[in-house]
Formats: sequence, C-alpha cells, structure tokens
Amino acid sequence: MSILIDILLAIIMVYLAIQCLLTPRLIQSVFLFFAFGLGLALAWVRLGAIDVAITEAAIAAGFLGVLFLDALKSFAPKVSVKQDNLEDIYKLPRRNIKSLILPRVILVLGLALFLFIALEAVWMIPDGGGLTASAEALLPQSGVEHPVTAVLLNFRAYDTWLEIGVILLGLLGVFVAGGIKLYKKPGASKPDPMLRQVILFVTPVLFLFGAFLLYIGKTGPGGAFQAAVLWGAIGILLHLGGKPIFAMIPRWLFHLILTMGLGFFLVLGFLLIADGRTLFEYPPAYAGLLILIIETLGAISIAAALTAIYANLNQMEEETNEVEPTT
Amino acid sequence: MIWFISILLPLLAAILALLSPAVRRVAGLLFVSATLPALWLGLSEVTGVTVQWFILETHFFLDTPRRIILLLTAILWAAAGLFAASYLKNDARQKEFFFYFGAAMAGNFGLLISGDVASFYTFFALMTFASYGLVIHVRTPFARRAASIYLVMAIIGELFLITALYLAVQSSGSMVLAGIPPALAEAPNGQFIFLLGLIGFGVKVGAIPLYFWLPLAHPAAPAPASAVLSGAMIKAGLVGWMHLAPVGLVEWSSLSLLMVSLGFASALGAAIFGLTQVDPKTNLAYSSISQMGVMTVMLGIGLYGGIPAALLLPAVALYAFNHGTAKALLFMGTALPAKVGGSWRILMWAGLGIGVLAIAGGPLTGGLWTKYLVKTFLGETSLPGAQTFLLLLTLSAITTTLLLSRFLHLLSRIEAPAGNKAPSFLLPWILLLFAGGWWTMSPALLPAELMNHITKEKGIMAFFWNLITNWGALWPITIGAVVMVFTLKFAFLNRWPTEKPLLPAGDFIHVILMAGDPVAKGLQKGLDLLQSFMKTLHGPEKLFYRILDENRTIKVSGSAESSLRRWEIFGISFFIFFMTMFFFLR
Amino acid sequence: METYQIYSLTSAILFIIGIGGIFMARHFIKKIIATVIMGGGVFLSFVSFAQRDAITFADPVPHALVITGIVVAVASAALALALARRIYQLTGEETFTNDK
Amino acid sequence: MIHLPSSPFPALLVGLPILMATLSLFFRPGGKAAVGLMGSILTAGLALIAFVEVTQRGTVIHILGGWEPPLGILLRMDSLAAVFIGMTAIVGVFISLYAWGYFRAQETSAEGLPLFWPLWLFLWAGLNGLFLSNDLFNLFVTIEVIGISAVSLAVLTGKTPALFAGLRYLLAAITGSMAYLFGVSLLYGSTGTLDLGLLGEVLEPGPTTSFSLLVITLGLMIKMAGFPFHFWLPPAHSSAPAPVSALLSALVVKGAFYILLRLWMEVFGVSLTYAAGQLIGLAGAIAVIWGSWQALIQTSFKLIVAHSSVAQLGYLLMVFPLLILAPGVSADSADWLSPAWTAGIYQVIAHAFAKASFFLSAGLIIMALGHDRIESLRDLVGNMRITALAIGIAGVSLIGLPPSGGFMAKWMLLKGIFLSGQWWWAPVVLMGSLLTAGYVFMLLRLAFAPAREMNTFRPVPKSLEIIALMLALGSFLIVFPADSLIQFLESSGVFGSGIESIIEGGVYGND
Repeated sequence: MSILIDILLAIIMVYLAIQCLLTPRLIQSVFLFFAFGLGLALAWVRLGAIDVAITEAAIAAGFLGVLFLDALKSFAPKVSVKQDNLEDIYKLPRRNIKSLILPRVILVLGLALFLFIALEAVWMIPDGGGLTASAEALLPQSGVEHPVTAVLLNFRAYDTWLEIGVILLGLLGVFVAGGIKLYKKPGASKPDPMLRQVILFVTPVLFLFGAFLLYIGKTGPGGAFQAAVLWGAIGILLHLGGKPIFAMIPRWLFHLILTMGLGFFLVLGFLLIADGRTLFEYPPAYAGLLILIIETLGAISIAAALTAIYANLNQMEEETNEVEPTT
Repeated sequence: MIWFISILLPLLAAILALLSPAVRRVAGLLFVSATLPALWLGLSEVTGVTVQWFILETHFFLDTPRRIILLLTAILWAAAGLFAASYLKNDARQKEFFFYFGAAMAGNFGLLISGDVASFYTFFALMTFASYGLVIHVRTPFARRAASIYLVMAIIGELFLITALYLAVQSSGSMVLAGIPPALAEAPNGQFIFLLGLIGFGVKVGAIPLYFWLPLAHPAAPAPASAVLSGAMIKAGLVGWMHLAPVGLVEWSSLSLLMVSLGFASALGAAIFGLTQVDPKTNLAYSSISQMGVMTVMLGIGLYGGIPAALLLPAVALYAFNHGTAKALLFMGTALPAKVGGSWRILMWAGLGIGVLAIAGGPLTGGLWTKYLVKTFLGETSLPGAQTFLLLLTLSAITTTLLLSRFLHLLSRIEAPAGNKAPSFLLPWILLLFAGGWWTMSPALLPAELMNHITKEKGIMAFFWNLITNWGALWPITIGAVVMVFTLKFAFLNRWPTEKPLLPAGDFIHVILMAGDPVAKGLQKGLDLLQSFMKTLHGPEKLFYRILDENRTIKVSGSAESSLRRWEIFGISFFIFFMTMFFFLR
Repeated sequence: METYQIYSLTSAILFIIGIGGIFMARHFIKKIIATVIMGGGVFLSFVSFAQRDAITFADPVPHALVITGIVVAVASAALALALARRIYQLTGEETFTNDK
Repeated sequence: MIHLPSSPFPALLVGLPILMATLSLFFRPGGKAAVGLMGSILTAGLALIAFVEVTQRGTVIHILGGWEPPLGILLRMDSLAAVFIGMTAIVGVFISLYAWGYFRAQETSAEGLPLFWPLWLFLWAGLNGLFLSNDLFNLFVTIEVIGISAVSLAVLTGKTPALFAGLRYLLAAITGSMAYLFGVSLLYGSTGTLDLGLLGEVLEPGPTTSFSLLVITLGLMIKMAGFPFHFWLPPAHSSAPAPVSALLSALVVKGAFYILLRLWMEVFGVSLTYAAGQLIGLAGAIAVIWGSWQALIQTSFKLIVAHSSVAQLGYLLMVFPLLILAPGVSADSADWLSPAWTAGIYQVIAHAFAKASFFLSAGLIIMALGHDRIESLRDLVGNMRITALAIGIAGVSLIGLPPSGGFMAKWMLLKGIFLSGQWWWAPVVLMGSLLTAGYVFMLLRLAFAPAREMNTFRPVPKSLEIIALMLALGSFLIVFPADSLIQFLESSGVFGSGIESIIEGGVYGND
C-alpha cells in the first residue's frame, strides 16, 4: 500500500518536472515549480528526511519560488505579448527554426540513452553500507542528540561553514550581477494597509516558530537553516509591508549581522587552532553550547542574507539605469 | 664554472652594451674579454663536466673537433667584436647591434660546449634568432627581405632539427649528445633521423637545395657580422651534423652518396653562381656555400664507413678552422678598400691575398693542408666513384680560385681614398691576420694520431716540404689564376657584368623558374606566398595571415565556433562524449 | 521493490529531465528552473541511499550533505536569476538566441 | 593516513582569506581595497610558509574537528597541493598588486568594482580549499565557492556582453557541478565513503562506478573548458576586467583540472582503460588545434588570449592518455609516467604565469587605447615598451621556445609521448606550437610595425606594466628550479600510488 503512494508521488514529481519545463507560459512554469518543490519535500518526508524536507520546502521551493515569482514581475507581461507572435520572439528566419528540429531529435535520443544507462547505474548500485554506524557511535561525543545536526555542525562543520560563506557570496554576486548600488539601502515597497496588519500579526509567530526550530535542532529535526528561512521570511514580509529592515539599521550593523555567523564560526575555529586543536574541534564539554551559539548566529546571518537577496532583487528595476547599456 | 662563465659573459656583455652608453664606448674590449673564457677552453685540455643541479642535468663537453671549432669561433668573435666596436662607432642602432651580437655570441659558444641535447638546442635557437637582429641591422629593403627569408628558413630548419633531436634522444634514451651517434647506428630508423637532421642543420650550413637564404643574408649584415655569420655561425650546422653522424660506425651507402654528391654540387655550383655576382660580399657568401660543400663531402665519406671518427672529424674541423678564419678576414676586408689609403693599401692587399690563397689552397697555407686531407680521405674510402670525385675536387679548387680572383677584382674597382689613411678598424683586421699564423701552423691542432696517419710517420717537416713542392696540389690554383688573368685582361672584361648580376643573388628558385613555364606556373602560388613573406618585416606569421585573409575561412570557422556555443550542440556533444566514453570503460 | 529504489530511480529521471531542460529550454528562467530540478534529482538520490542504509536512524551524512547542497544550489540560482533579470532589463533579451 | 604529521596550515590557508574577505565588507571602497590587498599579501605569505613546511616535513594533514575520515573531513597538503597553492599564491599576489593599481587608475562607472576584493579573496579561499580537500563532497562545495565568485567577478563591469557571458558561464558551471555531484552521490551509495584515499581502496568496477566516473569527468571537463565544452570560456574571459580575466584563466580553470587529475590518478584506476585515456587525449588534441586556430582568426586581443587558453588547456588533457598503460605493459617498464604528469604540472604553472601576464597586458592596452582591437596595436613598442616586452616574453613561453617554462612542459610532454610510443600525439604538440607562434608573431609584428595613423596612447602606470612583465619573466624563471621541483613532486608518495592504481587498471585492459 505504502509503496503505491511512493510510486504515485514519483510519477507526479516527474510529471510536474516535465510539465514545468514544457509549458509555454512562464507563470505556469513557476507555479508548477512550486508544486514540484512541495512534491520533493513530500518525497523526503517519505524517506524519513524531515530536516531535508523542511529545508527544501522553505528554501528551495519557498524562497526560490518567491524569487522566481518576483522575477515574473519583470518578465511576465512582455512574454504574454510576444506569445502571439512566435517568430518575433526568435527573430530567426524560418529556415533556422527548422534547423532546430534535428538537434532536438538527436538530443532527445541522447537523453533516452543516457536515461537507460543512468537507470542501470542506479539499479545496479552495490550496497556501500553508509556511515550510519560510525555516526551513531560518535554521536554521544558530538554534544547534540540529533544525528543530522551532529553531522552538520560538528562532524562536517567545515562544509557547513563554507556553505554559510556561499550564501554570503551569493549575496555579493547578486549585488554585482544586478548592477545594484552597494551603498544604497533598499527602499520600501508601497505599503498596503491590509498586508501590513497581516505582517504585524504574523511576524512574532514566525519568529517564535523559528526560534523553536532552532532550539529543537539539538534533539530532533530542525536547526539553523530551517530557522533561518523563517526569520528570512520575516525580513521579506517586513520588506513587502513597507518596513525594509535593512534600510532602518546602520550599515555596519547590517554587515555585522550578515557576517557574524561566518565570522564567529571562523574565529572560534582559529581560537581552537591556537589552543592546539584542529579547526572546529570543540572541547567535548562545551560542544553543545558552542553549537547552539553557532546555530543561532548562523541562522541570523543566513536570514539576513536571504532577506537582502530578496530585497535587492525586488528593487532591481527601480534601482539602476545608471550603467549605460552597451552593445 | 668556466663553462657557465664562457656563456654568461657574452650575455652580460650584450645586456651591458644595451643598457649603458659608457660601456658601449669600450665595447671592443668588452667583447674581447667576453671571448676569453671560450678561448681558454679552446686551448686547454678539459673534456667536460656534468652539472646535476641545473635544469634537469646540464652537461658540458668538448672533444678535439669541437675544441678546434671553439677556438676558431672564439678568435673570430674576438676579432669581429673589436672590429665592430670601431666600425659601428657612429651607427644609430649601435646598441641593438651589440645586444644581438652578444646574444648570438653566447649562443654560439653555448652550442659548442654543451653536452646535452636540451642546452644544445637552446643555444642553437638563441644563436639563430639573435643573428636575425644582425641580418636586419641596416634596415634597408634588401636587408629586410634577406632577414625575412632568413627567418622563414631558420624556422623551417628548427622544426626539422627539433624533430630529429627528439627522435634521437628517444632512440638513445638519454639527453647526452655523445650517446647519439652510436644510438643512431643501432636504431632501425637511424637513417631517417639523420636525414631529418641533415635537412635541419643543412639550412644553417647552406647545403643545396636549402642555401638560397645565405647569399642574401650574409651580405646583408654589417661587415663584422657577416664575418662571424660566414666564419663561425655557419659552422654550427656542421657541428650539428657531427653530433648526429655515426661516422665510422655504419655503412649507409645511399645517404653517404647523397651527401657527397650534394656536397660536390654545392662546391661547384655555388662557385659558378658566385662568378656571376657583382657584390663582393655576395661573392664571398657563395664561396662559403661552396666550401661548406667540401666539408659536406668529408662527412659524407664518413658515413660510408671504413674511416674512424677520430681521424675524420678533426680533419673536418681543421677544414672549418681554415675556412672560417680566412673567410672572416675577407668579409671584414670588404669594408677596407673604401677606407684605406696610401701605403696601408699594400698591407691590405697582402692580407686579402693571403686570405684568398688560404681558401683556394695556395702554397704555405693551411688551405693546402686541408685540401690534401680531403684528397687523402677520398683516396682511402671505398665509396664507388671515388676517382670521379677526386677529379671534381680538383675542379672545385679551380672554380674557387676563379671565384676569389673575381672577388679581388671587384674589390679593386672600389675607389681608394686620397692620402695615407687607415681606419681604426684596420687594427683588429691585422690582428686577425696575425692570428693567421695559425693557417700554416694550424695542423698543429690536429691530434697526433691523425698527423701520423697523414704523414705516414715521415716527420712533419719533411712532409711539409714535400707538400709545397707538390705540383699535383698546386696546378689547379695556377690554372685558376691564369684563367682569371686572361679573363680580366682580354675579351671577357668588357662584357663581364659589374653593375647588375647575371643571375639574381641567391635565388635557387629563379633557376627553377627558368627551367620551364609549367613548373613556374605551379610554383607561382607558392612564390606569391613567399613574396608576401618578403614584403614584411616579420615573415612567418604572414603565412597564416594569407590563409586568414580568406574571408570564407574565417566565416566558416567562426560559425563553427558559435554553433558549438549553442546549448543544443552543447547537449549533443555532451551525449556523444558520454556514449563513446561509456563504451570504452570497464 | 523497496521505497528507496523507487526514489533513486526517480532521482535519475529528474536529473535527466533537468539536464535536458538546460540544453533545450530557451527562456533564462526555464533554464534556471531546469538546474534546480537537476539538483533536486541529485539530492533525491543522496537521500534515497540514506534511507537504504538506515540502522536505528537513517544515514545522517547524506541528509547533512543535501541540506548543504540545497543552500549552495539556491545561492547559485539566485545569482543566475539576478543575471537574467539584469540582462532583460538592459537589453530586453530573455534567451541566448541573439547572443552569438 | 593518521600517522602523517598534522599541521594547522591547511586550515589557515582556507580560513585567512575568508576572514579578510569578511572584514573587508565593513569598509568603504578605499578601505576594501586596502584590506583586500593586505589579505592577499598575508595569504600569499602564509601559502609560501606552508609550501616550505611541506618541503621540510613532507605531506601534512589537518583532521577537521578531530573526526577522522570517513565520517569527518581531512585536509591533506602533499607536494602536488603545495605546488598548486604556491603557484596560486605567487600569481595571485601579483594580480592583486596589479588590481590595486588598475582599479584606482580606472574612473569607475560600475558600482560593483570594490567588491572585487572580497570576491577574489573568497575565490582564493575556494582554490586553496580545493587543492587541500580530500573529500568528494567538500570538493563540490569548494568548486561552488569558486564558481559563484568567478562568475560574480566575470560580470564585475556590468556590461551587457559580460552579463551574457556570465550567465552562460554560470549555467554551464551549475550543469558541471550538478553532474559531478550526481556521480558523488552514486559513489557514496556504492561505497559509503567520500574520502579519496579510502574510496580508491574500496571501489569496485561495475556499471555504477563507470557511470559515476563518467558524469564526474564530464562535469569537471565542462568546468575546465575541455573541448567540446569550452564554449563558455572565450566570452566570459574576454569580457571580464583585466585582473579578473587573468585570475580566471590562470587559476580558476586549473582547479577543475586538479580534481580531474587527482580523481583519475587516485580513485578511478579500477574502471579506466587505455581507450578511455585515448579519448580524453583526443579531446585535448582537438582543443589544441581548434583553440589555436580560433585564436588566430580573432581580431581583438582579449579574445585571442581567451581562445589561446582553450588550446593550452588541451595540452593538459593530453597528459591523461600517457598515464594509462596499454594492456600488458607493466609499471616498471613505463618510464614515461613521471615526465608525462610533471609535464602537465609544468604546463599548468607556465600557462598560469604567461596567461596572467597576457591578460594584464591586455588590460593596460585597453587602458591606453580604450579598446583592444589588434590593428591598433601598431607601434606598441614605441609607446608601451614594457608591455610589448611582456607580451613578447609571455608569448615565447606560450609557444614553447626554450628556455621558457612552456618549453619545459612541451619538452617533457614530447618525451613522455615518444617514450610511451604514442607518437601520434607528437604532431599535435608541434602543430599547436606552430599555430601559437602564428598568433604571437601576429601580435608582435603589429607591435613593431610603424603606426599608420596617430594612435593616441594614453599613459598608463608604469608599475602595472612592470607587474605584467614580472609575471612574464616568471614563466621563464620557473625553469631554473625544474629539477628540484620535479623531484619534490615525485617525492609525494600519494601521487605515486595513484599512478600504480592506474597501472593495475591498464594491465587488465579492455576485457
């Protein structure tokens, strides 16, 4: 019985993925992407990966979906105008459109062959055993009780630290790529009274729920990233509600919030090295406490970065036009 | 350490001369002192050293033939350096000249003393490309054209010889030069490798049919540079051959015959071509080709086997020594007649005369010796047709004499300045002339073994006397001189071209063209290409340019590249690569 | 057939849909969505193996890797989105078609 | 693995640049540059100290968090990593100095330019992390750090062509890293470890292993712009600001090559066959010819240099076929292994120096002329003597004339080719050199040619010209310690074992 649910879910996911790419309308495509993300999150619940499910739902489907929706704001209307006249979009003579067919046929054939080989590879995979046993054995020394948190913030803390760096890097990249003035604070959207009320109501709830997720991460599913997204959602909502949070605080504070997760992690690591240990080798007695601090700071930083990414992308069109387009 | 110093000093001199005007004022001394370590190496008995710590092991190595050539090289560079310092005193591009001069000097010394393939090639390339700067120095259209042809040929040569060297290293299994000839003798593709080297170094030597850059490039350079080009640097190719040739170890009859006949073709043909020229320096350049032809013959004999390398190679080196000093003397001499006046002219003509005699093989000169050596070896070899070759050798002596008499004749037409005048660069010329004490005594450089072999243990002095009185060796030069005198005196004189050469200098291609229209038409395209080389300052990339100028080529390859940039094509190539590779894996 | 196998096979299919989308989709946004789908496939395969290797709990290492991976993928996607929007803003182009 | 000496340097090498990058965010543009430059110099100093440490103590490791593999991550700095880190440090510090002057001399219009410094330091940290990493997933994170910062750097000018190129680059990079990650996932599923050393021991041949090897190789080839996946490179590298182009060409693409080399040597020996190596070599050979040819027909300087990168990266791929032995050849008789892979390393270093110098010179030319169309290079020698010299010297190294680093690389590659009997690669190497000579001489000819009309060369800072020249000279100077460098590389036991594992694979051949 349960296997039927899995099969059904798998089929739905594949259908959504294909449909999402094939549908001619961009807005449909984005909504299908939302649905696909939720389907993926469900799949992860089925696979017992609650942490991943929360992260996926929150970041990959939620946050990214919001970004895509926001992007539609600039893309969508013009796309629908151009839909009427296909040839205008491609700006190619007929001959060239025809010449596209052959490569695509070959591509589909290639994809099919590739699919068979990939399926064979996945099907024939030997059982490597995984690392469950060693993780279980070392869990008591890690300072937390939830194994995923232990791996994330202790056993493979280095990856996690770099990943916090990647988010910050992504924000810097958005600044550069979007042509956004670094020192101009993002302005507020037009406040909508209704929205404002909702936001004022929702914000504390989200905050508390985020804090709960963060705290629970020590013993069960939840943790820094999940909390971060919720807190990031607060920032986004506030931004939408006419209260751009980063326009309100001094810049140094903004930078401090952005970097403190990465910075604290790193400074702690350096102190540990100075103490004769290796990077991120926490003293077992303090491990639990240190991990909690790191998670909290990390969550705040990530939330700030996500908010800033959204706010800056959201403001892109109004921001710029100072750099001359060159051809 | 002396090994490094002998290479580094010229380089240092080059850089100093480039940077500091004060140094340029004493450039003559600078260059002479830069040759001293090499000179010492040429005179001493050290054999070699291996430097482990320097770039994958560097070897330095000298044996008798190369020591002789090193000595020659050092003398020539010293004399040319002194000469150049005063000859180019007021030249605008003096510092560039000195820079290239020093760099070429370093390369020349380096390639002679290096004992491994990598450094040999490095220095060979350094010398080749630095002398480009010498050829193009005067920047006249003629010099530019000569320089671009030089560069094209040099690059073609480099390609051949680097392939030959790679293959040789591969078959010998080590970078050491000394190991190559035995390895080639063993290797199944030894003949092929040697043939590649024959072509590669043949460009430098000026062997038929690769010589046509030489009568253009050597005269184009200023007199001291021509002297080292024709006297010393041309021998680098010979040294390269000597490194590859398994003399005395093999019996490669076809290659041997090829070399011998090409050598005689050069020796005779170039001399005859040279006779039609009106520029004394071009004349000398042809004479160089002809003399290098004789040396080619000697090496060719060696490839037939029977004569051990220890006897043949020093003899070749001695020939090179004799020819080098004399040729340098004559090249520098071409700068003299316009500047030397009064009683100094007697000295000048005497010196030039000695030089000519030394090359032609006149009495009391090293030239006679070396001709005799060639004769001896030709007599001993079992090469088929040796008798004909002996005859050809005699004939070449006649043509050489004719050519050089013509050279003297051309010089004599140059107007002398009034009064008792001597330019300051006469001094180094005279010094070189006195270094010419070596010409008669130069056989002393030969190893005792070879001396014994030639003199048949009769004692050197007795033999020496015998040689002088030997009519058999002298009659060609006499005939030559007589013919020349008659030519000058009588009928030919009026018709002999002096303004415009009968045949254009150097271009073997022109001869081919005259051979017939069909060939000419076929070659026209290639010639156009060559023409476009010649038109520019820097030639070889013009070849690409030529192809590139074709709009279609650019269009096609450009659109190919941009189609690779299409995502669909990216996908297709992704899958093709995937499938092919997957098929290959286990 | 077990649960994890269904999902690992699905993961391969999603990966291929994603890669095909990158090659064939025209609009920037769709290409970016395709990369996210491709990533989803990869992460799904990680997690399905974690389920297979479960003892008392599922293998935590792939879970942690996937969380890290998702965040990294989102950061790249956000950057791509910023680029795409900027290009559209400056030129009105929304595909690579007219870029040689 | 545990008995190797431990050292804090590997961790510091990643941590320090990120710390400085983070710090620099707090400052205004001028301060960013100062902190960034200081960070570069400190990182380079640290890298050189670490290099010396490795020469003294041999391979050192750093067990992160004290958790040993397979659960934890281990940073390993062996001689190969040390050489790459040292190269990054030297080239990086020169480019940093150049960037300091370059961005100050520029009247900036784009807002992003001050962000060069944090992005570059992140990139550096990513590169160091990549060279040190011994863990498949951690490698993924580092290539993402590199990828995102590289793309952000490439679009720093904010011009339209740069944006197009950047998006193309980013999408290709994501495709590559996702393909890589899929392979990693399958490998983890089939072995239960991510550590390279352990993986090499337990990996068994089979369809899964082959498939993961393939997607990983393809992903990395996309990232290193191996033919036919080089399409993103020329636009991206040519439209970035000069110091960034130099970084991208000299360092970033080498990261993917490094992983590919490591993985093929140390992990995938079981699945590799002679034919697979030949295929990669073929891709490299085509890249050499095609890239050089494309470089020849370009009319802008930066595009020439960018296409030339494609060709030079092809030489790196040509190392692989030599390292995989034909069936029936034993390791003891295969004396070409060492020249072949050291040729690869030398090519990496020589190309890094020469190409960095080229791009920096291109930046100066753009600064002086306002554009980089090559017809305007006429009389460069008269106006920008030092830059012309730098282009000439770097060009000579690129062609592979002696005694440059490029010559060393090609010489050893040819040695490997002839010794292994795979002579069919030799014409490619020579042909590549010839074509390279074509475009280098084309540039030089123009540089020497007299000006047709008055070109207005604006003055450029002399110090920047000297930096470009020094990098060019660097590509020559690296020849001198060649012997000791090769010995140092060979001393790495880790690498030797990698070759062994390939040999085992080769002995069984294609059965």
